[in-house]
Amino acid sequence: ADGFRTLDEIKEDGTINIGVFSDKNPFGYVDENGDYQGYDVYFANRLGEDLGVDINFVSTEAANRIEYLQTGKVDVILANFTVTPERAEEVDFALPYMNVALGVISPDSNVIDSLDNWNPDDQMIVISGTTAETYLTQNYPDIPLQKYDSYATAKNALENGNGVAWANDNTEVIAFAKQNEGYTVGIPSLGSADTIAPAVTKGNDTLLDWINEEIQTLGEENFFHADYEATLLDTYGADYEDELVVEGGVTSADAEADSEAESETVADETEAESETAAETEAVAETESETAA
Amino acid sequence: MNWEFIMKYLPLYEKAAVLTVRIGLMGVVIAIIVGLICAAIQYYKVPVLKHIVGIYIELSRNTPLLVQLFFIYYGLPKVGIRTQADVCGVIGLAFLGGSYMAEAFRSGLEAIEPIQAESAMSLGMNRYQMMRYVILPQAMSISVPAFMANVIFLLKETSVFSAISLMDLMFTAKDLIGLYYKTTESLFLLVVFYLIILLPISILGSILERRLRYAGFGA
Amino acid sequence: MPDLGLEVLLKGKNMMRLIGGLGIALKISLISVVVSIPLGILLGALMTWKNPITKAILRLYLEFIRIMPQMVLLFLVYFGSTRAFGWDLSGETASIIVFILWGTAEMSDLVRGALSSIPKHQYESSEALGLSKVQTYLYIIIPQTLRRLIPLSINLITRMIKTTSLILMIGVVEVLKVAQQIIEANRMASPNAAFGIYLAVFLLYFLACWPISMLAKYLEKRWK
Amino acid sequence: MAEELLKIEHLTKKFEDNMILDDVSLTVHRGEVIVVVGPSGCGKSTMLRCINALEPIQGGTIEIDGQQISQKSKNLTELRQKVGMVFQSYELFPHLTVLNNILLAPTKVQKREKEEVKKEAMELLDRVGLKEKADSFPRQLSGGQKQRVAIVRALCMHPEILLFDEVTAALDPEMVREVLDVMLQLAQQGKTMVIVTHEMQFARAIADRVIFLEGGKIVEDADPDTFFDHPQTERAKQFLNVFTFENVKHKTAEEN
Amino acid sequence: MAEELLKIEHLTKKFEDNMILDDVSLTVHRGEVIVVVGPSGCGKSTMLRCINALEPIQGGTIEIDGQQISQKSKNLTELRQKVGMVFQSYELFPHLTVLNNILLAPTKVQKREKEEVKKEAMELLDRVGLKEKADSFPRQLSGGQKQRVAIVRALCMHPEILLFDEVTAALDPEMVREVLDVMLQLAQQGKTMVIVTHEMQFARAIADRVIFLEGGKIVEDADPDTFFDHPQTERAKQFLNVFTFENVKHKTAEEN
Ligand SMILES: Nc1ncnc2c1ncn2[C@@H]1O[C@H](COP(=O)(O)OP(=O)(O)OP(=O)(O)O)[C@@H](O)[C@H]1O
Ligand SMILES: Nc1ncnc2c1ncn2[C@@H]1O[C@H](COP(=O)(O)OP(=O)(O)OP(=O)(O)O)[C@@H](O)[C@H]1O
Ligand SMILES: [Mg+2]
Ligand SMILES: [Mg+2]
Repeated sequence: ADGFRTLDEIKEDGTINIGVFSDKNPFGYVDENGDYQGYDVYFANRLGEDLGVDINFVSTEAANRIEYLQTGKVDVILANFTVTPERAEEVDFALPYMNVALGVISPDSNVIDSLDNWNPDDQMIVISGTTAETYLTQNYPDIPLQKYDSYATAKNALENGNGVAWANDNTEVIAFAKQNEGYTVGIPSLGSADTIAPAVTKGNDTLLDWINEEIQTLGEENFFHADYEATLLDTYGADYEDELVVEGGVTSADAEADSEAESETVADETEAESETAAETEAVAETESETAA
Repeated sequence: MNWEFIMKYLPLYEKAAVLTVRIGLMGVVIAIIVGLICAAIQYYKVPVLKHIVGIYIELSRNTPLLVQLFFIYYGLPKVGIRTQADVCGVIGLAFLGGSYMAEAFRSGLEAIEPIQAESAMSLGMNRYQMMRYVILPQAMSISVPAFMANVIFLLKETSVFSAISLMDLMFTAKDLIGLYYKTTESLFLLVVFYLIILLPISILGSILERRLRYAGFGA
Repeated sequence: MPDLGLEVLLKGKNMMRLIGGLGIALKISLISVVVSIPLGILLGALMTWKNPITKAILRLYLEFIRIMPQMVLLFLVYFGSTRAFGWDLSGETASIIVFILWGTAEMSDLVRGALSSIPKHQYESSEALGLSKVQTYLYIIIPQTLRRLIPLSINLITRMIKTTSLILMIGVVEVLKVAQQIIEANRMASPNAAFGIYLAVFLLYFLACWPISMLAKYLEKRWK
Repeated sequence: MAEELLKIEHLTKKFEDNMILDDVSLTVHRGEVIVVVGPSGCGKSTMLRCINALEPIQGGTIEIDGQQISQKSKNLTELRQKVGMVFQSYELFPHLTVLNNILLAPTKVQKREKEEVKKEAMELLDRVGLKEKADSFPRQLSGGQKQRVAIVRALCMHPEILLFDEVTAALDPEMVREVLDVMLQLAQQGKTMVIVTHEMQFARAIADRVIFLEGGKIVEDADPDTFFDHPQTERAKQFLNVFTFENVKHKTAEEN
Repeated sequence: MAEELLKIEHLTKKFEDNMILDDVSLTVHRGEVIVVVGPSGCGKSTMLRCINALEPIQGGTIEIDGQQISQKSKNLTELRQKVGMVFQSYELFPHLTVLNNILLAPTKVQKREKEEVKKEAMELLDRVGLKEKADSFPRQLSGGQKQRVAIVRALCMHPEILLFDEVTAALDPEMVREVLDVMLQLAQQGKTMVIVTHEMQFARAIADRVIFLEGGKIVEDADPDTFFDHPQTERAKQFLNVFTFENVKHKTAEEN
């Protein structure tokens, strides 16, 4: 095949390779016993179970994810992968299973709540290959970025004061603020409201279709709510549950517009934004100049 | 191969190359100073200090630069010692390179037969004159091959700076792969730039080495 | 005294995981060295061939490998070659390939050096005793070359172990990556763990490499 | 006259275009001791190396025991076994013990019984005073001891003829003596030898014939008394002069 | 009798617990040539090195020109300039040309005019036959040439006394002769010298007095004729025996 394995080939082999983060608590990380844990991993485990194969977790970095799919090093990426049009040209996204936007976190001592009038001496921490990096590079080319290639190093850099703030998925920065004292999410929502979805190698339709069906089926048992309660509740509390979770591949916007689940997931996002924003205060109104 | 992409991001690589060379050379220069001091301490067998130097050399030579950098950049701030990424890079390179340079200089000094010092002394030279006119000029030229090898080694090692967010060549390539998914082009530029930086030094090194080995003094 | 990561280190299987990560580094270096030695000997011998084309190709290969940073080689093989040839390469396999390529280049140079350091009169006195060419190599030259080679190849192992720290960059979960995972999993409980964990990694590498380089030094002195 | 053991005829040897040995002819009979002397670079070492086919030759023939030897000889290793050679520099194999240095060639080349060779080796070592060094490594020996082992190693192959190339040049006087004494012993036992040396007193004492080589040519070939007391050529006289000194001290004493 | 230039009294020297020089006393007068002989390891080199304060001493005194010299002497570098020393191995500075090897100490240590020293150096080089080698580097010279340069280098410092430690031990016979001839010249010019050598004929020719050292003690101290023809001690007789050979060839000749 063209650098990927079809559904049948995976089943035959008995093992599926799933790329996840290993240092992004609480979405994908490794506990002290060496076991993978987190929201993404919970889902991945279920995929393996329903496929009837063993799972081989592959630890990825943000910047590697596309590369891993394109060179067939993994079958699926379940590493908090935000859906963007640029990425959709390189890989195939399945139905979404989480909502996300960008957020900026900074220490209480110097809260950054706007990106305008940026002090050129200050550096913004980002992780290489994330939507935050792409967004800031395109929309705020004058902000000096300090780039790291893993979550662990980026978080360390924030703690150590190597940059004034850290821009990333808001889910991630909110979690960080909740887990660590002394940090504030000064800008809770930046750019477009996006979704997070599994991705497969471009053209791997058999696997893509199966995952889409699976997500829809799982919606019937409210699987992702259960996932949230098992992995994210400790961090976010109950308040964020409806806001973050996308059940059955249907975003709230989709539900309202009653649109088709099989359609290109990216297409409908802009319509979704007002809806999402209205529902919460934490994920605030998104700016209108979205990347899409 | 997408030449448009290559031309577009060429300037980015140029900037990164400048940073690689700048930090690399700063590291090398400090490493030379550290190396000279350590070699002198070992050569003169300064009590206490020589043991400290010995421990430093073993620690530095038997651990990877990346781990040294991680410890300095991410670990030390936890006990209140903070450094900027570029400073950290230079420190790391100097910490690593210092021991390599020390070994190069020391073996240069030790390669000189004691009879050289003795004949200098029996000609009435004092310690300073002996060092200045007899020992150092010889030790330096004996150290040249090892020294050049170390310079190349240290410049190569700068490739790990990307891990502490320094925008060096390696970092730029990684970043462009992550941003635009143009793996082939990014890696092509990376190889080309490293060749541009390292090839001349390597050639210079082998010329110097050949001169010293086959011709010696008076070539 | 704030917690600097010692507790975290002792929690669960954390220590064992770090050591396991080091085990992977050791495994990769050992496999690479074991393969590199015969390949290097072969290449070192090929280098003495008169054929100018073989020579030019080998030189090009050796120079390229020795000039490129190992990290670049890792990226070239792991990402570049999978793109170019469409094969599926795990990070571990890619590292072994790179280390073998690199180790072979280094080894062939060591072999060349060791062979040329055997004085000519060793060949001659062996021949004068009536030993055939094969016997001369078998009983006189190879044993002496190996003696010079063994400490140097042991040294190569430590250099490889140190270089394995880079393979986290191509997604192999080794010591540093395990360290990051531990720090991350315990960010809440022990925010300063980075110090202790990275220090532990530093010491682990030292403990792995130091005895080996001591052994190399000892053998070198003994067999001088 | 005893049988002809070594017969060199019209030997020429060049390095590139330099004529190193120029039409050299020499016959050595069984039991004879030949000493070759001459200034540095005159070709003494080269001559010995040609006899052992360590160098290719450009003209002439070399016969050992009636068989021609050259680098192309089919039975080269067999012929070489008839010639024992000891070099100037300590050419023992550093990775083998003294005993294994000696045993290597007899057991591997001549395929002799290890025990038998060992017995012989120990006897020979005993005779040169090195029995207790059998299990030492070469680096644990002094220069003189190494050379005596090298001689034993050559002897143990039962060669027909022994070649010695300045075997004492790198030694202290007392060590020189140890080694020369062994060679004197061998001469007394009637071994056939060709010896290159700069020790003139020793040469005189041991030689049946002295060959004076200069510029790649044999300039004199005489019995030792004739050569040392009445050298025939001007060159030989000059050469021998190097080894004699005229007193200078009386002059200085007068000046005082 | 000429003035006392070097006066060693009750010198003792140990390496750790080994007594190397044991109560050695020796007086050298201006213009005298002393040759020191003795078996290897008897302490000859060590004695010379003590005279130049290259080794710390454990007892006794060494006086040069009336001034005591030791490693603690305040004016050590000045005293060392009165002593010229030439070693066995090539101790020329390999990174300097022959001329610069010679000029270094006179210009840097004695701060003399470069031109004046250069003129003198060229004259001396001429006298040892090496004028045209002035701009060569040491590695371009033969062993004998190197040693002659080393002698010139020492001479150019105008030392009161010259020490030679087996300066020909590593040389070929003809080179040995070149160097010894230079030393004979110096003796004729009345230079004060202490010479360690294994060349017995040369020793006899050049010495005013021969010192026989054994086990760190001076065993004999006599004029050369007495020492070589009628050694007083058993040890000296044994030592001299090393240099004489009895003919063996007649025996072999008979056997033939
Ligand atoms: N491999 C070689 N290539 C070129 N020339 C050589 C080689 N070996 C020896 N020669 C030259 O051949 C000549 C004779 O050398 P040889 O070693 O036989 O002299 P020798 O009489 O043994 O001198 P010595 O007394 O110094 O040992 C010398 O001029 C030397 O330079
Ligand atoms: N640096 C040293 N440390 C310990 N022992 C030494 C040292 N230098 C010399 N010796 C010992 O001192 C003794 C005298 O040595 P020295 O070199 O003076 O002898 P020598 O008479 O010059 O011998 P040779 O004729 O071999 O040159 C020897 O037994 C030697 O082993
Ligand atoms: Mg010779
Ligand atoms: Mg001595």
